Amino acid sequence: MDKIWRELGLTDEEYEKIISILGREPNITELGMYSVMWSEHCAYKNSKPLLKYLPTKGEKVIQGPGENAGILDIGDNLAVVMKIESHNHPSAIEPYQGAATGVGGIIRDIFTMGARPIALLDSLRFGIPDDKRTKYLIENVVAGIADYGNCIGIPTVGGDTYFEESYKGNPLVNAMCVGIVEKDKIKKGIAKGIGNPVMIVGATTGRDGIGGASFASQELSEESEEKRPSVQVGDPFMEKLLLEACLELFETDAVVAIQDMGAAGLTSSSCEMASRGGTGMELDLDKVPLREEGMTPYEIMLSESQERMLVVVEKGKEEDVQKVFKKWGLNAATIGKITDDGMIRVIKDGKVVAEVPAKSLTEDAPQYVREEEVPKWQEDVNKLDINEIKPPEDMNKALKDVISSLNIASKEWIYSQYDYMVRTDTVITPGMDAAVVRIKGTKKAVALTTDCNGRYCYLDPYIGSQIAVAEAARNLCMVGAKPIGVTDCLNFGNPEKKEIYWQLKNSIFGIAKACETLQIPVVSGNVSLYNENEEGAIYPTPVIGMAGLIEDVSKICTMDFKKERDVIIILGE
Amino acid sequence: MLIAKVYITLKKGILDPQGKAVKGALHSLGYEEVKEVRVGKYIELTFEDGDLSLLNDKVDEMCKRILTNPIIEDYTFEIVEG
Amino acid sequence: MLIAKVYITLKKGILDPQGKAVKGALHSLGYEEVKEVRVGKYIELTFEDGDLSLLNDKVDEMCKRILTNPIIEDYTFEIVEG
Amino acid sequence: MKFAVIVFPGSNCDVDCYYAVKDGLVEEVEYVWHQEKNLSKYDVIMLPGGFSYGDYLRAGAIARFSPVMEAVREEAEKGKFIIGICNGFQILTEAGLLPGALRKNEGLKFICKTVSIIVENDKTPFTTRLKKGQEILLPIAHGEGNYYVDDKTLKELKENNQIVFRYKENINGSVERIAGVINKKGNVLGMMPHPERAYAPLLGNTDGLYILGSIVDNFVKGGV
Ligand SMILES: Nc1ncnc2c1ncn2[C@@H]1O[C@H](COP(=O)(O)OP(=O)(O)O)[C@@H](O)[C@H]1O
Repeated sequence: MDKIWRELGLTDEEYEKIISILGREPNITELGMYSVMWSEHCAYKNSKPLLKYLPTKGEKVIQGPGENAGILDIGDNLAVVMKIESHNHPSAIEPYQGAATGVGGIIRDIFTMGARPIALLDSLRFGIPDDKRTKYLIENVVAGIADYGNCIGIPTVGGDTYFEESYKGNPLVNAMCVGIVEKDKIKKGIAKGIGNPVMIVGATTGRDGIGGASFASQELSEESEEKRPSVQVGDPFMEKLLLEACLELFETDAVVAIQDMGAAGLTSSSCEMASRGGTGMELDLDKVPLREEGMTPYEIMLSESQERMLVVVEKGKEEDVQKVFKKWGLNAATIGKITDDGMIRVIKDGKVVAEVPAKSLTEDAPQYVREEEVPKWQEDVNKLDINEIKPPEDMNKALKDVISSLNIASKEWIYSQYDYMVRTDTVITPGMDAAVVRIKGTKKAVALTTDCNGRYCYLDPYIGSQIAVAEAARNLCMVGAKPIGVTDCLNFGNPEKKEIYWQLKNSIFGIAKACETLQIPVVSGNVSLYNENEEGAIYPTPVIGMAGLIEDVSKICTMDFKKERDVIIILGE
Repeated sequence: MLIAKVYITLKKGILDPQGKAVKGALHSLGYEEVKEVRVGKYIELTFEDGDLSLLNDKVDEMCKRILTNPIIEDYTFEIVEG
Repeated sequence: MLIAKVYITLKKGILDPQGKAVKGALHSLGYEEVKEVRVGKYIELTFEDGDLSLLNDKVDEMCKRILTNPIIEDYTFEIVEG
Repeated sequence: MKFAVIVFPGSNCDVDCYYAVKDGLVEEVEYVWHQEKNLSKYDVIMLPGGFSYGDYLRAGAIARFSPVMEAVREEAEKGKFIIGICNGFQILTEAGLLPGALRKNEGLKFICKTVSIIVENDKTPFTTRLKKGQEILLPIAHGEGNYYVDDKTLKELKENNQIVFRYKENINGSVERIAGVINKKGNVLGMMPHPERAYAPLLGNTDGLYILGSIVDNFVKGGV
């Protein structure tokens, strides 16, 4: 086929760059690996130059952006692990499985770091639910999140939900997970120790979601219906076993490094781990437990089958790993080893079928600083003069209208489908400003929230994003917590369009400014671009997930009025 | 009375966690001879008597529009006298 | 290869909320002619070739022991060449 | 006295049970892996909530074949106290240790909230801290809690006073709003609501201790 790289979402220049790295034309497997690793989803090629403006340092920060999740020190040898991630594109196509696997993915990011996941949150955006498709999306996204979180037994304690026309064709499904880890047991994805075996554990590998990462980096169109990868199906039961097995495994000293296989599967986990460790990796695909027959190297390297992990094991301790996984009824297969030459070398049927420098897949990914332009609509949408609005005549009706409007009304019909109590640590349940999850065996608790009003960000991305950060921080303070860290999910349209790039940039600047002012570092995050279809882009939606620390859980505060004759005071202006 | 029996299965290649779990259970009970298990849905639609070939098209349409999720599921159906 | 196709339905008289929901959905789309909907399970078990009548008994046993709950469910099955 | 909390693959309220006993009752408690074949050293056996085997096929359908279930049956016959909560209840019905079956909620959705439960039988070793007709608040969290029994069995349940709890309101479609039943012998209780999630003031609810505490009271008196 002619110019096949274009089919895979690579530009001609990017293809030339691959040739110059390899000194030859890539074969199809190699091309596939570059195409996913250099996609926006994996490489952040449009956003990385902007993300560096976010403040990521602070005295509590143990791990900032760059790993599977961010880590914050909360004292007493404990740390909070947190991350948010989008699963917008898959959810637009298959809402139930898309949302479910989004939850599954973010949970893996947390326990990969050695942490026990203690809470989930979900941030959802839909169109106005007056048509069948939107209702279908809402029902199924909520059911997908519920079924996955409930089954695996991690409480879904909060989130936020907005309905707005701009999300109609591009619903947003952002899932956040938070875990607790003992500081000295943190695990990372840094592949070290030449000769150490590499194992794949968990589920078998099938043809699911091949090319999902590059798919998530394109606008949705009629055509994408055709191109869409075969849908990944979540298996929360399998992930529950994987979670318990991994945490049990971490109690042994067998694990050198571990990373979950999310987008771009084996390709991303192998090259990212090798690249961080300054090592290489040799992988024998004949040893990968497959679910389907006749899978090609391309398919195996790009498969996004869920509930799998790549583990680098201390040499000679493979048996220990086998033993733990056998107890939980899971696969654990040695599929390769760490090498010293910095190459990802893929072998199938005894032959090398791909050989590329690990770092070229990660660090050499192209970065683009795009052109920006203030959108033409900006002036129009900001014309409103508040003084021109007459006060409503019937205040009672106005109040009713407000509290019954979609975005203000209670979201209990959503969160009552989520088991928010399992593990019996949820001391403030959904319905308040922020959820509070205690840490058993200590007096501490963490408070959690997600916030973002996309309308404000549309009107002014810089100010709107600051408002999102400020709202999250306020929500945490209201329950008695001190905000300690942010994980952000930047949902925007197509950054190749100047107006969208302008929004993205100003939004990031806004978050940065607010976080600096409030001294809350950003420790992890996710970028989801191309949330746009023929009818236009979504409102810029930089969802802010925030964690706060409560030193003494007996001092929390809830928002209900407690008793008669208590005095009500309004603080602030 | 006519009854349309609709059989819905997951598409080939789509992971079937239920089938996997059931297969595991059957094996552990000693039914090792079971090579594969797929779990799907079975839907019965009851109609008054009517034109069979018209009904055929109708049921097909229902399958496509609402009974199945064409992204992950395949279906077949038959119509029998009830 | 032999394939056992197992059809599981809720017993007559047991309320089927899923069926009710599907019926409601069909009616709201204008398929008023659907009188009743029952939603059940469809399970495919794949075997190597073997003695059909032996297999018949085996599958029946599996249905009774694990595939169905006799308190609320009925089943039928057939075995076909695959 | 010593409690066992059985852990099936996919159990997830094992933790809830464990801490309710350890911190709520301040009694001894251990997790027991589902492969265990001998439960004789435990005084009370708890089958926790969760999604054993993903609840694939039917809730509790696969777990009931776990090796530990033979031991549960033996201890049940000996008269030991056994309590199945949520998924544990589903497993006990699938195993035939309790009558009836649990179907999908009538509304087809998972429901998580705290609801009013009415005590129907205060003579069981699980309810002596309660009064017949008393209303308590307990969390529920289930997708398949819609209890079913046929008319004949229902009649038997009533005759033998085996209905222990009812929901105040019909929340999931259960026959006669039944939320919990006990076996004829009176030592095996199954219930959908979660007493083990209501054991601490910090959680805003301690009503679960009426039930868990009754077990302790009655054990001290020598059991059934
Ligand atoms: N998708 C959701 N999942 C879980 N909880 C949600 C979701 N949407 C809203 N909530 C919960 O509903 C409550 C109100 O949410 P929200 O309207 O965002 O509050 P506010 O704007 O007052 O901060 C919060 O407790 C929040 O966690």
